[in-house]
Amino acid sequence: MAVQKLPLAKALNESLRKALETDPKVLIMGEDVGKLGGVFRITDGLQKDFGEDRVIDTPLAESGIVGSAIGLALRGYRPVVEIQFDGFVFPAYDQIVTQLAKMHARALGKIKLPVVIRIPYGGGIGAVEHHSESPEALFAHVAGLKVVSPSTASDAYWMLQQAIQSDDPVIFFEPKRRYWDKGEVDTEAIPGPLHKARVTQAGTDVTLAAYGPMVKVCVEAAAAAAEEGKSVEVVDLRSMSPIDFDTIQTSVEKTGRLVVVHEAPVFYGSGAEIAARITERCFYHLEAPVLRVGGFHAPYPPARLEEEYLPGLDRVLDAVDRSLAY
Amino acid sequence: MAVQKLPLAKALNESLRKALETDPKVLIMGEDVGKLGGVFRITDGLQKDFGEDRVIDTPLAESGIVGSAIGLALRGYRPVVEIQFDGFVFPAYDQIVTQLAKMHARALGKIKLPVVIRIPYGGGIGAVEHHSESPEALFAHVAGLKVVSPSTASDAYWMLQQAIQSDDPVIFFEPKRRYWDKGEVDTEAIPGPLHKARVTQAGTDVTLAAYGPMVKVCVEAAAAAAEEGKSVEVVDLRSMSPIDFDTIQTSVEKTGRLVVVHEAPVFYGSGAEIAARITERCFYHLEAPVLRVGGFHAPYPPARLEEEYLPGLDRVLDAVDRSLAY
Amino acid sequence: MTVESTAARKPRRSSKRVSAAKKPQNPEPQLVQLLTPEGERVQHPDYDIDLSAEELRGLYRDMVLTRRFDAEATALQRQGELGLWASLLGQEAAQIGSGRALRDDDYVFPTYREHGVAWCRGVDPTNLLGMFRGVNHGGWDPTTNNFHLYTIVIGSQTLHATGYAMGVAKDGADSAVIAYFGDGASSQGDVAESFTFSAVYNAPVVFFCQNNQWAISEPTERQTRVPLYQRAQGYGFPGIRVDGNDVLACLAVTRSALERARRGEGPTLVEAFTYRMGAHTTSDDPTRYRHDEDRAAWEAKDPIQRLRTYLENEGHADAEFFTVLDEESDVLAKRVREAVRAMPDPDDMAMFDHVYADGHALVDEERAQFAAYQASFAEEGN
Amino acid sequence: MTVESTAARKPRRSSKRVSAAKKPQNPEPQLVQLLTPEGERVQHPDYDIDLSAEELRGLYRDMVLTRRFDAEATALQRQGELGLWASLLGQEAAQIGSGRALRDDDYVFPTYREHGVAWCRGVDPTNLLGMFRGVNHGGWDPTTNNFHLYTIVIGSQTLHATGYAMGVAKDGADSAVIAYFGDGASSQGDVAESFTFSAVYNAPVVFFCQNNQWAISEPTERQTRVPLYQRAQGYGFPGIRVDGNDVLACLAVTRSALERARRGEGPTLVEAFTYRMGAHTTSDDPTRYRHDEDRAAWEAKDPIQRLRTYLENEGHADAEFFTVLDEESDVLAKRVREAVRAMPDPDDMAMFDHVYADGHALVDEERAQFAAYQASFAEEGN
Ligand SMILES: Cc1ncc(C[n+]2csc(CCOP(=O)(O)OP(=O)(O)O)c2C)c(N)n1
Ligand SMILES: Cc1ncc(C[n+]2csc(CCOP(=O)(O)OP(=O)(O)O)c2C)c(N)n1
Ligand SMILES: [Mg+2]
Ligand SMILES: [Mg+2]
Repeated sequence: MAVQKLPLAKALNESLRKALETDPKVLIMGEDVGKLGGVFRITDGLQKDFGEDRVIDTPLAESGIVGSAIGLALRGYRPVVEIQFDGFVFPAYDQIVTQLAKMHARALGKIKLPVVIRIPYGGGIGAVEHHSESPEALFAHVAGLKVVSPSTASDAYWMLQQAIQSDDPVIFFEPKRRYWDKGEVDTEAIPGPLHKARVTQAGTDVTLAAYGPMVKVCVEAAAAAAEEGKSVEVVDLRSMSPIDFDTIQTSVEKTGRLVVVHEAPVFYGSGAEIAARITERCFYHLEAPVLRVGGFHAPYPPARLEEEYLPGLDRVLDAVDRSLAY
Repeated sequence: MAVQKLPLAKALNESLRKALETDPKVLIMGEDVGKLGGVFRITDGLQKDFGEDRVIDTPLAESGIVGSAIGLALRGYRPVVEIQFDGFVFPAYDQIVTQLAKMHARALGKIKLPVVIRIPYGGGIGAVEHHSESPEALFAHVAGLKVVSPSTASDAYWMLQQAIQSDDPVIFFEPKRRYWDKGEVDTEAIPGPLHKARVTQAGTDVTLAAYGPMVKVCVEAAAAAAEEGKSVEVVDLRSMSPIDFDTIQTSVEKTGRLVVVHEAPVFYGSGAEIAARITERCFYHLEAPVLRVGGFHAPYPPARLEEEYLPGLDRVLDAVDRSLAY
Repeated sequence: MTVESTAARKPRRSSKRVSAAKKPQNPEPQLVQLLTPEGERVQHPDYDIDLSAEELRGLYRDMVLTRRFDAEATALQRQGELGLWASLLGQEAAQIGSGRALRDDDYVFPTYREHGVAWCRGVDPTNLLGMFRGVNHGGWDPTTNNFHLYTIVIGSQTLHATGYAMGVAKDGADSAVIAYFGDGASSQGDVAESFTFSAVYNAPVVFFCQNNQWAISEPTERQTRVPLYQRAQGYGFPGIRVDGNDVLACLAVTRSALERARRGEGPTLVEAFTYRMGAHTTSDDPTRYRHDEDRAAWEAKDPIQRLRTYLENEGHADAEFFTVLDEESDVLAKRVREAVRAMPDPDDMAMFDHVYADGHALVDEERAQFAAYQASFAEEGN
Repeated sequence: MTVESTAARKPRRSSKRVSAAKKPQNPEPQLVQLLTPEGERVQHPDYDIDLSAEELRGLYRDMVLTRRFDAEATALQRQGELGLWASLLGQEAAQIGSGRALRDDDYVFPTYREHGVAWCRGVDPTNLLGMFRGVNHGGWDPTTNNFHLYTIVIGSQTLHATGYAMGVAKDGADSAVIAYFGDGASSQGDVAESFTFSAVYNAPVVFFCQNNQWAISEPTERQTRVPLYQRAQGYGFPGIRVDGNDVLACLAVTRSALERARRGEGPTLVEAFTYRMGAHTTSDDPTRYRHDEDRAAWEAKDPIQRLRTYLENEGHADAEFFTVLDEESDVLAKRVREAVRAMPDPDDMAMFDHVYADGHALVDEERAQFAAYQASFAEEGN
C-alpha cells in the first residue's frame, strides 16, 4: 500500500530504507546508528537488513565522520551521516564549511559531494544542554551547502529521498520534537521540488512563515486567529538555503504582512534574511515591518525554562496582533 | 608622546604590548606568534620582551589553542589568541561555540571567560583559498560571544585594550587589508564604549553602515557621492554583537535611507540583521528598503577575481543610487 | 619512556600498616591490580599503597554512599523528578580511587558521570541533580571545590584541563589537574590535541580514562584496536592500565600520576578498565545491543563487594560499621529525595542572566521586551 | 605490533641487479636509510630495493626536474607572475620516492607542497600554478590522475584519504591510498581522528608525514616531544621513520606500506625525516627564526647530490645523461614560464560557477544581477 499513516521518525526510517534498497552506493554513518538504530531509532533495523558495511557505527568523532564521508563520496559513495544531536555538529563544522561546502567549486565542478548530514534539531523535549539547539543559520550562510527541514511525515520521507539524490551536500534538519507526530505518506507520489515552499494554509490578513517544528505552531496560531476573525496564511518554507522567496513574496503581496517564526535565536537568524529580502521585494506592499518571533540571544535554557524560551502559540499570536496593529 | 601616527598593524602590536605590561595575567597564544611575530607581525617583538611564558607558540591545532585558552582563563589568565587567518578558525569553532560562549552562563556566572580571539579577516590581499573570508556572522549569531572589528589604527589600539579588559569572550576581527593603513593613535585618550557605533561622516540623504575594511570604501563612496551632490552619512558600526542600533536608527531617521555594506556574503549576513531590525525601528521613516551590498553566495573566489567579488566603490555607489531612486 | 621506569623513580614506602599482599596473582600483567575480585590483596612491583583500616573503611563508605546516591537519582528519574540520569553504577572504584588521590588544591574536569569524584570533592550531591532535573546547566560553583562543571560535549574538557594545568605550571604551584573522559571520547580530536598540548608544555595533568567498554551502544572496538592506555606513548608520556574496579589500585596509580605531575614530569594517561553496569543513561535501552552475560561476568568483579570481603576478612570493619553505613545511606537518599523535590523551578527571567559578564545591549532589550510581554498576560488576568 | 615484525613478513627479494650495499653504516638505527648522504648504498634488515640503472636514472630525473620546476615557480613568484609559492626544496626524495611507489589506481591526497608527487602522478606542472597565481583554487581534475586537489586547511585531507580508503576496501579493490601531511599537521585533531578511523576500519591508507622540521616558524618540538613515527603505535598500527632525503629508502618503505595496505593489513604511518631548505612560502622570512648553520648541515644531505654521486660512482649514468637532463630542465622551465604567463584570468562570472552541482536559486539570481550590473557599465561606455 502506497499511502500509510506514519510518525515522522518512521517516515525517515522508511526513506533511508528505500535509499539503501535503490542505490547500492548509499551508506548510513554515525554514532550508534547500528544495533541501537540511533538514539531516536531513525536507523532502526537498517544495519540488520543491510549489514555493517552499509550501516556503519563510527568512532565518536564528528569531524572524522564528516571527513571520512567526504572521502567516501569522492570514491563514489553517497553517505548519509547522522549527527546525534544539534549541539554535537560543531566538531564537524570545519570539515563541513571548509571542505564539504567548497570542494565541488574548488575542483571547478570536476568532483561531486553527494553527502547528506542529518541533524535532529530544536527543543521541546526536556533535554539537557546541547540537545535542543537550532543552528541552521550557521549552515545556511555558507555557500556550497543546501539546508532543508521537513515539517511533516510526508516531507520527511520525500525530502530525504531528494536530499540523498542531490549531488550537492545537504544539511537535513529533522524537527526532533515532531518525530512522533503522524502524517500520511504516499510512497508512490511524485514529490515537488526540494527547495520549494508550500502554502500550508491560505489566508489574507497576515502571512506566517516557518519551517520544521514551528510550522505546527503556526498552523495552530492560524486556527486560533481564525476564531478571532483574522485570516492567517501559513507558508512552510521547507528550505533555508535556498529560500523560496517567490512563494513568500506572492503571499506577502496578498496579505501585506509577514511574521517569520523559528526556534533559533532571532539575532542573525533566518528571519533576518527573510525580513531583509522580502522588504526589498515587497517594499510597497508591506503594511507593517516584517516581524520575527524566535529564540532569545541566550544559550538554550535548561528544560524547565524551555516553554518560556520557545516561541509558542501566544508569542506568535502576539506578533500577528502587533503586525495587524500597524 | 601620546599621539602617534601608526599603521593599524602597529597599533595592534602596541596595544598588545601595553596589555602585557599592564596585566601580568595577559598571555598571547597562537601559531608563529613568537620569534616570527605572527605572519602579519602583530606580535612582533613581544616574545623577545615578555618571554616564552607569556607569548606562546602553540602546536598547530586551533581547537587546542582555544580549548587550552579556556583552561588558562579558568585559572585566572587572560589569553589573547591569534588565529592565523579567517579560514582557519573553524577547527576551533566547537570550542568557541559550545564552551567559550556558554561556560559563563552554564556556571550561573560563577566563572568568567576573558578570552580574546583575534582573527585577521577579509580579502583584498591577493591570497590563496581560506585566507580572505569574513565569517563574522557565524560568531555574532552565537549568544555569549561579543564580536567587534576596528576600522582605524586608533580603534585597533583601543578596542583591543577594551576587548582584553572585558570579562566576556570577544571575537576580534582585524581588517587585514587595512593593516598597513596609517592613522593617529592617542595612547592617552579616554576611549568611548567598545560596542558603540560612530558616525564617521555626517550626511543627510543616505546612510551607509559598515565596519572593518569596508568603512574606508564607504567613506570614499561618500566623497564620490558628494561630488555628485549627494550627502551620504557613514556609520562605522565597530561592533557586530551587540550592534548599536540606536546610532543607526538616529541616522536613518534623518536620512530615511540605509545601505549596509560588508565583505561577507549577503545571504544570512550581518546586513540582514541590520535591515530587519532597522526596518522594524524606522518603518515610517524609511523612504526605501534597506539595501545590502556584500559578498555573493559563493566561496571566496581566487585572487584574480576578488576585485569583482568584493564590494567596491562602484557597487556601493550603485546601491546609493538605487536607494535614492525609491 | 615506559610507565614502569617512571613509576620506579617514585620513593617506595616499605612500612605496611595494614596486611601486606598475600601472593602476586595478577591475571593480566598490564593491568595494575592490588585487590582481586575475590577480595585478596596482591602486590604490584611498581604500585603499592599503605592504608590504615580507617582509610580503607573511608573508601568503602565513599563507594557505598555514591552508589546509593546514584540509585536514588535513577529512582528519581523513574518518578519523573529528573529528566535524565547518567548512572555510574560499576564505576565507583575508578571514581573514588582517583578522587581520593587528589589534594584540595588540585583541579578536576569531569564528564557528566563523575558523581563519585564530585562526592570526593565535597560537592553536595543534590547540586549534581539540577542539570538532570532541567533547572540549570550546572548547579555548583566550580571554584568552591575545584570541581569544574559537567561537560557534555565529548572530550572538550580535556583541553580545558590542559590549559588549566599550563596555568598551574605558570603559577609555579605544585597542584595537579585531572581530566576525566570515556573510552568513546578517546576518539575525539580534542582529546588527541590535549595529549599534544600537555606533552609539549609538560603540563601537570592526569588524563583519567574510564574505559567502561561502551560508548552508548558502541563497544570499545569501534574506537580503537589496541588498549587505550597505549595511546599515550606515541605522544611521549606514560600510559597505564589499572583495574578500574579496584579502588586501591585506582588510588595508587592516580596518586603516582599526580605526584609525577607535581614533580614537573608532565602528563600521564590512566586507563581504568571497568564496566558500565547500567544503561548509558535512563533514556538508553542496552538490551538492544549487549548481552546480559557480559554484565553478569562483571558483577563478580564488583568494586564494593571485593573491598567488603577484604575488610571483613581482615577484620578492618565490624558489623556495626556496615549497619551504621546502611543507615547513613538511607539518610543520604532521603535528603537527596527531599532536596530534589523541593528544588524550585528557575525564574522565567533567569534565561537572560549570565549570558554575559559585562552585559549586552540586545540581551537587555530582549529581557525588557519579554518582561513586558509576560506582564501583559498578568494585566489581562491570564 | 612493531614496524619491524610487520616488515619482516614481506617477501624479501634477494637478487640484486644493481650493486649491493657495501656495509651497514646507519647512524640512527630507527631511521631507514639505503643511500647515505655520501652516496653509498647501505643495507637495511627489513627494507631493500632492487632497481635497474634505468629506474635509478628515472628517479634522479624526477628529482631534478621537480627541483627545476620548483625553482622556476619561485622565480615566477618573484617576477609577480604568482601571488605565492610553497617550495618543496629539499623534499624531492621524500616526494619522488613515495610518489614512484604508487600504482596508477592508487589515490593521493596531498597538502599544498606535493609538487614532486604531482609530477609522479602525471599532473601537468603548470596546472599546479593556477591556485598560486590566483586564477583558480585547484587547476586539475583529481580523477584524471588520482591526485586530489591541494588542501590548505592543515590535516583535513587525512580524513578524506581515510574515507576514500574505506571506499576502496568496500569495493574489494586492492588499490591503496596515500595521505601527505607535515610535522605541524600532526597536531591537528583531524589527523588523530584519521588514525582512529583508519585503524578501526582497517583502511588501506598510508599516512606519509614529511617531517621537514618546521611548521612555518615552529620547530618540531612545538608539536611533539617524541619522534612522530611513534604516534602510530598507540593507534594500533606501525609507524616507521625513513631518511626523507634518501629516495631509495622512501621508495622502499612506501612500497612496503602500500603493499601492507593492499594485503588488507590496514594503515601505516611513514615519517620521512627531511628538512625544509627554503622559506615556508615566498611570503615567509626564515631569517627571523632559524639559523643558517642548520640549513648548511642539511645541504650536505642533499637528496639529489647523493643519488648523483651514486650513479656516477657506479657508472649507472654517463655525462651525456646529465647534459640531456640539464637541457630537458631548461625546456621544462621555459614551458612552465610561458604557460604561466599565458594563463588567462578567469571570466568574472566564473565565481558563480560550480558553487553547486544541481544549482541554487540565489546563485542564479546573484549571477543575473551581477551580469546586469556589469553590463550597465558597458552601456555607459565605462
Ligand atoms: C561531541 C559529542 N558527540 C556525541 C555526543 C552524544 N553522546 C553522549 S555520551 C556518548 C557516549 C560517550 O561514551 P564514553 O566516552 O565511553 O563515555 P561513557 O558514557 O561510557 O561514560 C555520546 C555519543 C556528545 N555528548 N558529544
Ligand atoms: C587549520 C590551519 N591552520 C593554520 C594554517 C596556516 N598554515 C599554513 S602552512 C602552516 C604550517 C604547516 O606546517 P607543516 O604541517 O609542518 O607543513 P609544511 O608547511 O612544513 O610542509 C600553517 C600554520 C592552515 N593552513 N590551516
Ligand atoms: Mg564508555
Ligand atoms: Mg613542516
